[in-house]
Amino acid sequence: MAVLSYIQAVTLALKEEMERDEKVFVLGEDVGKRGGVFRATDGLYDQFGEKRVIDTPLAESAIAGVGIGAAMYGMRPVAEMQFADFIMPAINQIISEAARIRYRSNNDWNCPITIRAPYGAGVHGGLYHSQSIEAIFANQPGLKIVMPSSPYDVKGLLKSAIRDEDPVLFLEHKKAYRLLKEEVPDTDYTIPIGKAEVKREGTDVTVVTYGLCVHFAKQAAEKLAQDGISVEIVDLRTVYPIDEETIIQSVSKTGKALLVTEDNKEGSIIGEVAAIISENCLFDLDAPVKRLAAPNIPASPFAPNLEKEFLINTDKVERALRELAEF
Amino acid sequence: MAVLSYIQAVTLALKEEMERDEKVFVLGEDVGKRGGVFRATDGLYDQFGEKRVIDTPLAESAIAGVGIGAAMYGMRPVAEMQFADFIMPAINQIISEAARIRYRSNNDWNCPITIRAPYGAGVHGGLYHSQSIEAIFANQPGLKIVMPSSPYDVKGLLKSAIRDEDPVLFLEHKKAYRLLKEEVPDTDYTIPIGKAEVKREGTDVTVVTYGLCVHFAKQAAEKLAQDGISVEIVDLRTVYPIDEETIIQSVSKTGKALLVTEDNKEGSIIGEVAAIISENCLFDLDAPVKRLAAPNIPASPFAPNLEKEFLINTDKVERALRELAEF
Amino acid sequence: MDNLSNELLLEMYREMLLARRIDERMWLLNRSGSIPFVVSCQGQEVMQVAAATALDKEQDYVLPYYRDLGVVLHFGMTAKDLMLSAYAKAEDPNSGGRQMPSHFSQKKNRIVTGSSPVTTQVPHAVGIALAAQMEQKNIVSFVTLGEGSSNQGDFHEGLNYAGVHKLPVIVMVENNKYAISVPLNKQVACDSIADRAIGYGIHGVKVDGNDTMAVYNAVKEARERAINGEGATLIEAVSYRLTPHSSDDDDMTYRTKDEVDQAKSIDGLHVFKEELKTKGILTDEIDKELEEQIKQVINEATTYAENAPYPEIDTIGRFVYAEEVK
Amino acid sequence: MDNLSNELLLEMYREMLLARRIDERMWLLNRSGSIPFVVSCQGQEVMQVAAATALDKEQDYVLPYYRDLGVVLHFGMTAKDLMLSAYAKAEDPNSGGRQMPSHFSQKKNRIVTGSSPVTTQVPHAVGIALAAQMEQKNIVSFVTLGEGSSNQGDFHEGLNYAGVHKLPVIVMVENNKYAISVPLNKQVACDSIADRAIGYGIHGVKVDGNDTMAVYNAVKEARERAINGEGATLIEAVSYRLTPHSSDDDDMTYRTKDEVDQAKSIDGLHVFKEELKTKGILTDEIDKELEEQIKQVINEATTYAENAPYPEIDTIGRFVYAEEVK
Ligand SMILES: Cc1ncc(C[n+]2csc(CCOP(=O)(O)OP(=O)(O)O)c2C)c(N)n1
Ligand SMILES: Cc1ncc(C[n+]2csc(CCOP(=O)(O)OP(=O)(O)O)c2C)c(N)n1
Ligand SMILES: [Mg+2]
Ligand SMILES: [Mg+2]
Repeated sequence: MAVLSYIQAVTLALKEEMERDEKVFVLGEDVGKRGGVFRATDGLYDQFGEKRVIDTPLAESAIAGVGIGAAMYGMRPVAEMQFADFIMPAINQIISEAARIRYRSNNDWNCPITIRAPYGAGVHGGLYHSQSIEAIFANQPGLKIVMPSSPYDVKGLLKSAIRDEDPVLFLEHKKAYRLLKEEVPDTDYTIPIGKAEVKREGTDVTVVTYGLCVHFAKQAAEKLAQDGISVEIVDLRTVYPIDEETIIQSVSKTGKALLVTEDNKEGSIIGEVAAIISENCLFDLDAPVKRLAAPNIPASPFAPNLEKEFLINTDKVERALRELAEF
Repeated sequence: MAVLSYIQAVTLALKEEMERDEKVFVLGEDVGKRGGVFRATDGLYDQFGEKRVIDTPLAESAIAGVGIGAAMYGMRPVAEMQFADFIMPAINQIISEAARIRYRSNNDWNCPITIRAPYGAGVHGGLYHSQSIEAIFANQPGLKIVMPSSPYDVKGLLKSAIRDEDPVLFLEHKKAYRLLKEEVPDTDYTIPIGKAEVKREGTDVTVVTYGLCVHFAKQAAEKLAQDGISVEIVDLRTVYPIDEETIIQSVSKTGKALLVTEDNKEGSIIGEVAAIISENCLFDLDAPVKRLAAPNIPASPFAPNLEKEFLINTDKVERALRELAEF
Repeated sequence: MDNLSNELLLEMYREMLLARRIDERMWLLNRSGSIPFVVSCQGQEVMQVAAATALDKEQDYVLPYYRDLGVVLHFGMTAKDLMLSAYAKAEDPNSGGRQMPSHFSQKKNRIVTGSSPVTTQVPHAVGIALAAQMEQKNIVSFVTLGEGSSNQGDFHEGLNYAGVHKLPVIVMVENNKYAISVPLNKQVACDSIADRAIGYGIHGVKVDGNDTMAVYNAVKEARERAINGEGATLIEAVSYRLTPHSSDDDDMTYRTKDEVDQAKSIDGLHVFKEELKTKGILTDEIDKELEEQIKQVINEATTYAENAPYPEIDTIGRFVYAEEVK
Repeated sequence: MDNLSNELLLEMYREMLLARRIDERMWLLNRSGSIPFVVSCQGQEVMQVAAATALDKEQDYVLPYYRDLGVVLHFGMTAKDLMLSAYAKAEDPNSGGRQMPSHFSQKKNRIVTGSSPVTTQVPHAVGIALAAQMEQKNIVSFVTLGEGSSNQGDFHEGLNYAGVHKLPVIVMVENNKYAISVPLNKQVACDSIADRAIGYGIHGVKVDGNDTMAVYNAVKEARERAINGEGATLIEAVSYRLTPHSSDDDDMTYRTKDEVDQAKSIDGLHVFKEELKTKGILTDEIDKELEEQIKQVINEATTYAENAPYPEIDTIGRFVYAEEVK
C-alpha cells in the first residue's frame, strides 16, 4: 500500500481498469502523448498505445458524442473534459443523449460512459478554470454525478464509475489533485455509487458536504473537538442522485445541519440537501439549516485576494460550525 | 382591453417592443415567414420585414451566439429556441458567454439579450418536447430566468426582459399558450423582474410555484376555500435569482408550505425554495415543507396515460394542500 | 441497374412502396384522430431504401433520423413495430411508447436509438465506427440527417473526428430542400452540402436522391472505401419533401402548391416504378399483388396496434438506470 | 510592400517588436514568480499586426483570442494595460483583475470581451457584423482563433450564419501547428483550414503567416469584399508556436527542440526586420532606438502595475447584473 495523491489515484484507477478490461479506453484533449494537462493519464499512452489513449480534436461535443456512440456499441469509454468549465459545449450530448438513452429505448440500449472533469477553484484559474458545474447536471435523471473527496475514494469510485452500466460524470477537484494524499491500496476495490459516507461520527452538528470541502470539514471538526464540540461529517460522494437516507439519519441525530459547497449558493446542490432535511427532519431540528457557500458570482476571480475571498476554507467552516453549535 | 391568450400576449409584447425600439429584433428557426411553429411571431415578418424577423439556419448555438454579439454591439435581440429542449446546444453560449459578459469585463460590456423558449409538457410532446429546463440555468449568476404564469404577466414581463440590460431567459409554458386567456391591457406596462407576486392571499397554507402550475394552484385554492381552507399563492415569476423576501413573508405567516413544480423533483427550483424556508422560517413552521413535483424521470413520456401520470394537475395540488392543511 | 438482380430490384421497390403506404396510412390515422403525430418519409423513400440496400443489414449499424422509414424497414423493423410506436403502445420496440413516433430504435437490428434534438446522432455514428475499428470488425456505421441539420455543430465535430481518425462511417444528408419552413438558401450558402467534405479531408459526393441506382452506387462505393480503411464519406442526396413538415405543419404558409406538384411529378418512387416496368421487371400484375400484400400487412399492423395495451402506468419510473447488473 | 509607406511599415515593425518584447518580459516575470501565468504571441506577431493594420482601427470591431497581443496593441491597448492585467490589478481595463491575462477586452477600442472556452467569439463576431449591417455602418468585425479551435461546433455554426446572411466578418485562423500538445494532423485531415470556406459559400484563402505583406493584403482584400457587400472571408495564416502552450506547459514532452529551432530560423518578425533593413527602411540605429523606447515603456508599465492596488475585496460581488439603469 502506497501513499498516493488524489491525481495519482485517478491514474491508478484508469490503469487498473484498462488492464482488467480491453473495452476500457480513454479519449480527450492532450490525454495521449502529453498525459493530460494535469497528468491524470500519465503513462497510459506508453502502456496502452494511441488506439486506447486517444488525443482527440479540440471539440467537447464530439468527445462526449463519440464516446457515447462507442459506449452504445459496448465499449467502456472514459472521456476527459480538460476543465469542467469546458464541458458546456458537450451538455447537449450528455443531457439529451447519454442520460436519456436507457429510458427512451425502454432498456434496449444503454450508455456506460464515464466523463471525467477537473472542477473547482484555488489554482489561480480565474473565472473559467474554477467553476463548480455539478448543479447544471443535478436535475437529470439517468445521469450519476460522483465527486470524490480523497485519494482512497477516487480509486474506488472511479472504478465503480467505469464499471457502471449507466453514464457517470466524475468530477475531480483540481486543487485536491496534489494537495490531498493518503494510503491507497493496490487491491481491486470499489466503492458503491449512490451512497454517502459518514466520514466522521459526531453528536452535536452534522456537516453535509462533498469534494474538497470534506477536507476542510475534517480539519474544522478536529479543532472543534478540542472544545468538546462533536461534529459528524457526511460526505455525499455521489451528489446526484442524492442518498437521502444517510442525510436524514445524521441530521435527525444531531439536530443541526451545516451544508457546505464551494459552488455559489443559490441553486447549488446543497439546496436539495436542505430540501430533504426540511421535508424529513423538521421536528428533530434544533436550529435552522445553515448553508456555507461561495458568493453568488460566476466563479472565482483571478486576483489572488478575490480568489481567497471566494474560496471555502477551514476557518470559514469552523466559524459556521461554532455558530451553529452555539445556537 | 382585449382578452388574449398566453401566446397572443407574447406576440403583442414583441410587436409593441419592436415598434417602440428599432434596436429590437427577432431571430430563430421558422420565426419569419412561418411566424414560428407555435405562431408566437405571427405577423411580425409582414410588419417588420425579414431583416428584423430573421429565419436563421438550424443551429441553436449560433442563434444564441449571434444574438449575444449583436447585443454587445448595442442591439436588443430576442432569440427564440423552438423548444426549450433544444436550448442544450446553446448552453455554452448562454452560460459561458451571456451570463458572464458584464462580470468578466468589470462592467465595461453588457449583453441585453432575451432568449425565449417554450417549455413544459401536456401537448403529446414526448420526452424531448416537454422538458422543464430552468434548473439547468438556475445556478448561473448573471442570468435571469423568468417564467410567467398568465397572459397579463407574459406581456409585462416580456417587455421588462427585452428592456433589461442583462440576459434574460424567458420560458413560456407551451400548454399555457392556448389554455390560458385573460384581459390584457393594450397600454405599455411592465412588470419588474426579480419579484415574486402573491397571486392570492391566504392564511392557512402557502403554495409557492410558477408557470402553468399557478393555474392549478388557483383552481385548487378555490376548491379548498369552499371548505374554509385559506390558501396563499406565491407566484415566483422570476425563478432565478429568487425573491427570498416574498417567500419568507408568506411562509412565516401561514406556517405551512407546499412547493409545486412540473419539473422532476430532485434538483428542481423548488429545492432552493425549500432551502430558503429552512434557513429562515424554521420556528414559524407548523408542518414539514412539502414538495409536489414530477417523478424523477427525464420528462413526460409520449403515451397518453403516462403523460397524464407525469403531469401536475389541479387534483394533485388539491390533495397535497389538504394533507398539509390537515397536518 | 444492370449489376443488380431483378429480385433485388423488386425487393427495393417493395420496400419503397411499403414505406410510402405506411406513411400514407399514418396521415389517414392522424387526420381521423387515431394517432397524434406523423412525420413523413414521402419523397425520400428512394434514397433511403437504395442506401440501406447497399449496406450489410446483418452487421452494419444505422443511425436513422425521423424520416428514415425506408432505412428501418430494410434493417428489419416491421409495419407492426411502426404502428405500435405510432399508437404509443407498450410493445413498441422503439421506446415502449415513451418517445414520439419516428424516433427509431431496435437493438437487435442495430438500429441505434435516436432523440429529437437533431444531429446528435452524427458523433454517435462516429463513435460506433471507432469501436468497430478498435474491435477490427469489417463493418460500417451509416447515419443520416436533413440538410438543415447539417448546420449544427455536431455535424462539424463528428465529421472532423471521422476524418482525422479515418473511420468507417457513411454520412448521408437527405436534402429535401426545406427545414420546416426554411428553404435551402436560408440554411446554407454553399453549392452543395457535399462540398463540406473537403474541410474534413474525407470523400464527398452529391447524388440525385430520386435516382435509385445513383444512391445505391454512391453508398456501395462509400462502404467499400470504409471497409478498405479509406475512411468516411459524406453523401448529399437531393430530393424534395412531398408532405408538410409534420402533421402539425401547414406548408402552404411558406411554399406553393405548384412547387409541390412540380416535385411530385418527378417523385423518385414513381420514376423507379416506371423504370422497372420499362425493363419488364415489374408488371401491372406484380404491382397489384404487392399493393394488396402491403395493404394487408398495414391493416393487420394497424388493428394489432390499435388493440394493444398502453404501457402500465407503474412502469413510468423504470429504466432510468440499470435495474440490476446485466 | 511597395504600396505601403515607409512610416507605416516601420510602425508595423514597432508593434510586432513591442508585442514580442512584452511577451518575453511576461515570461521573465512568470519565471521569477511575479506573475502566475503567461500565454504567448511569439511566432504570431507578424500575422496579428499585419492583419490589424489592414483594418480600420477607429471603427472596426475585433474579437481577439488569447495570443493576439499584436492585434490589441494595434487597436489601442497599452503595455501598461497589459501589465495591469498580468498582475491582476484593479485598474486592468480588460477585467479589473477578474480574468486571467490575455482575456482581452476594452470597449472604448472595440476590443470585444472574450472568455476561456475557445471559439465562442466566432458567433459573436457574426452577430456584431449583423448588427453593423442592420445599422448600415461601413465596418467589419474581425475574429481570430487557433487551428485546433476551428474544430468546435461554434466555428461551423458561426461561419455558416455569416455565409447565408453575407455578413461583413473576417475570420482568421492562426494556424501555429499545435493545440497544446496535439499536432495539426491530429486536429484536422484537410489540406487547409481555408478549404472549409467552400462549405459556407464564402471566400477562403491560405497565407504564410510569417509573410507580413501576404497577411496584410489578404485582410485588406477581405475587408474590401465585406464592405462591398460580398460577405465573409476565412483566412488561414500559417506559422508556428515558438513557446510552450503557456507557462504551465512543457512542450518538450511532445515535440523536439530541433523542430522549434527550425521554426525560429524562419521567425516572421526576424524576416520582416531583415526585409526592412534590406530596403533601407530600418537601420541599426532606428532599431536600437526602438528597442530602447520599448524597453522603457515596458519597464514603466511593469513598475506601475506591480505597485498598483488589487481590486477591493468588497467589489467581488459587483457587476453580476447592472447596478442601475444606464
Ligand atoms: C436541435 C434542434 N433544434 C430544433 C429542432 C426542431 N426541428 C425539428 S425538425 C427541424 C427541421 C429539420 O430540417 P432538416 O434537417 O432539413 O430535416 P427535414 O425535416 O427537412 O428532413 C427542426 C428545426 C430540433 N428537433 N432539434
Ligand atoms: C472549449 C475549450 N476546450 C478546451 C480548452 C483548453 N484549451 C485552451 S487552449 C487549447 C488549445 C488551443 O489550440 P489552438 O486552437 O490551436 O490555439 P493555440 O493555442 O495553438 O493558439 C485548449 C485545448 C478551452 N480553452 N476551451
Ligand atoms: Mg430538410
Ligand atoms: Mg494552434
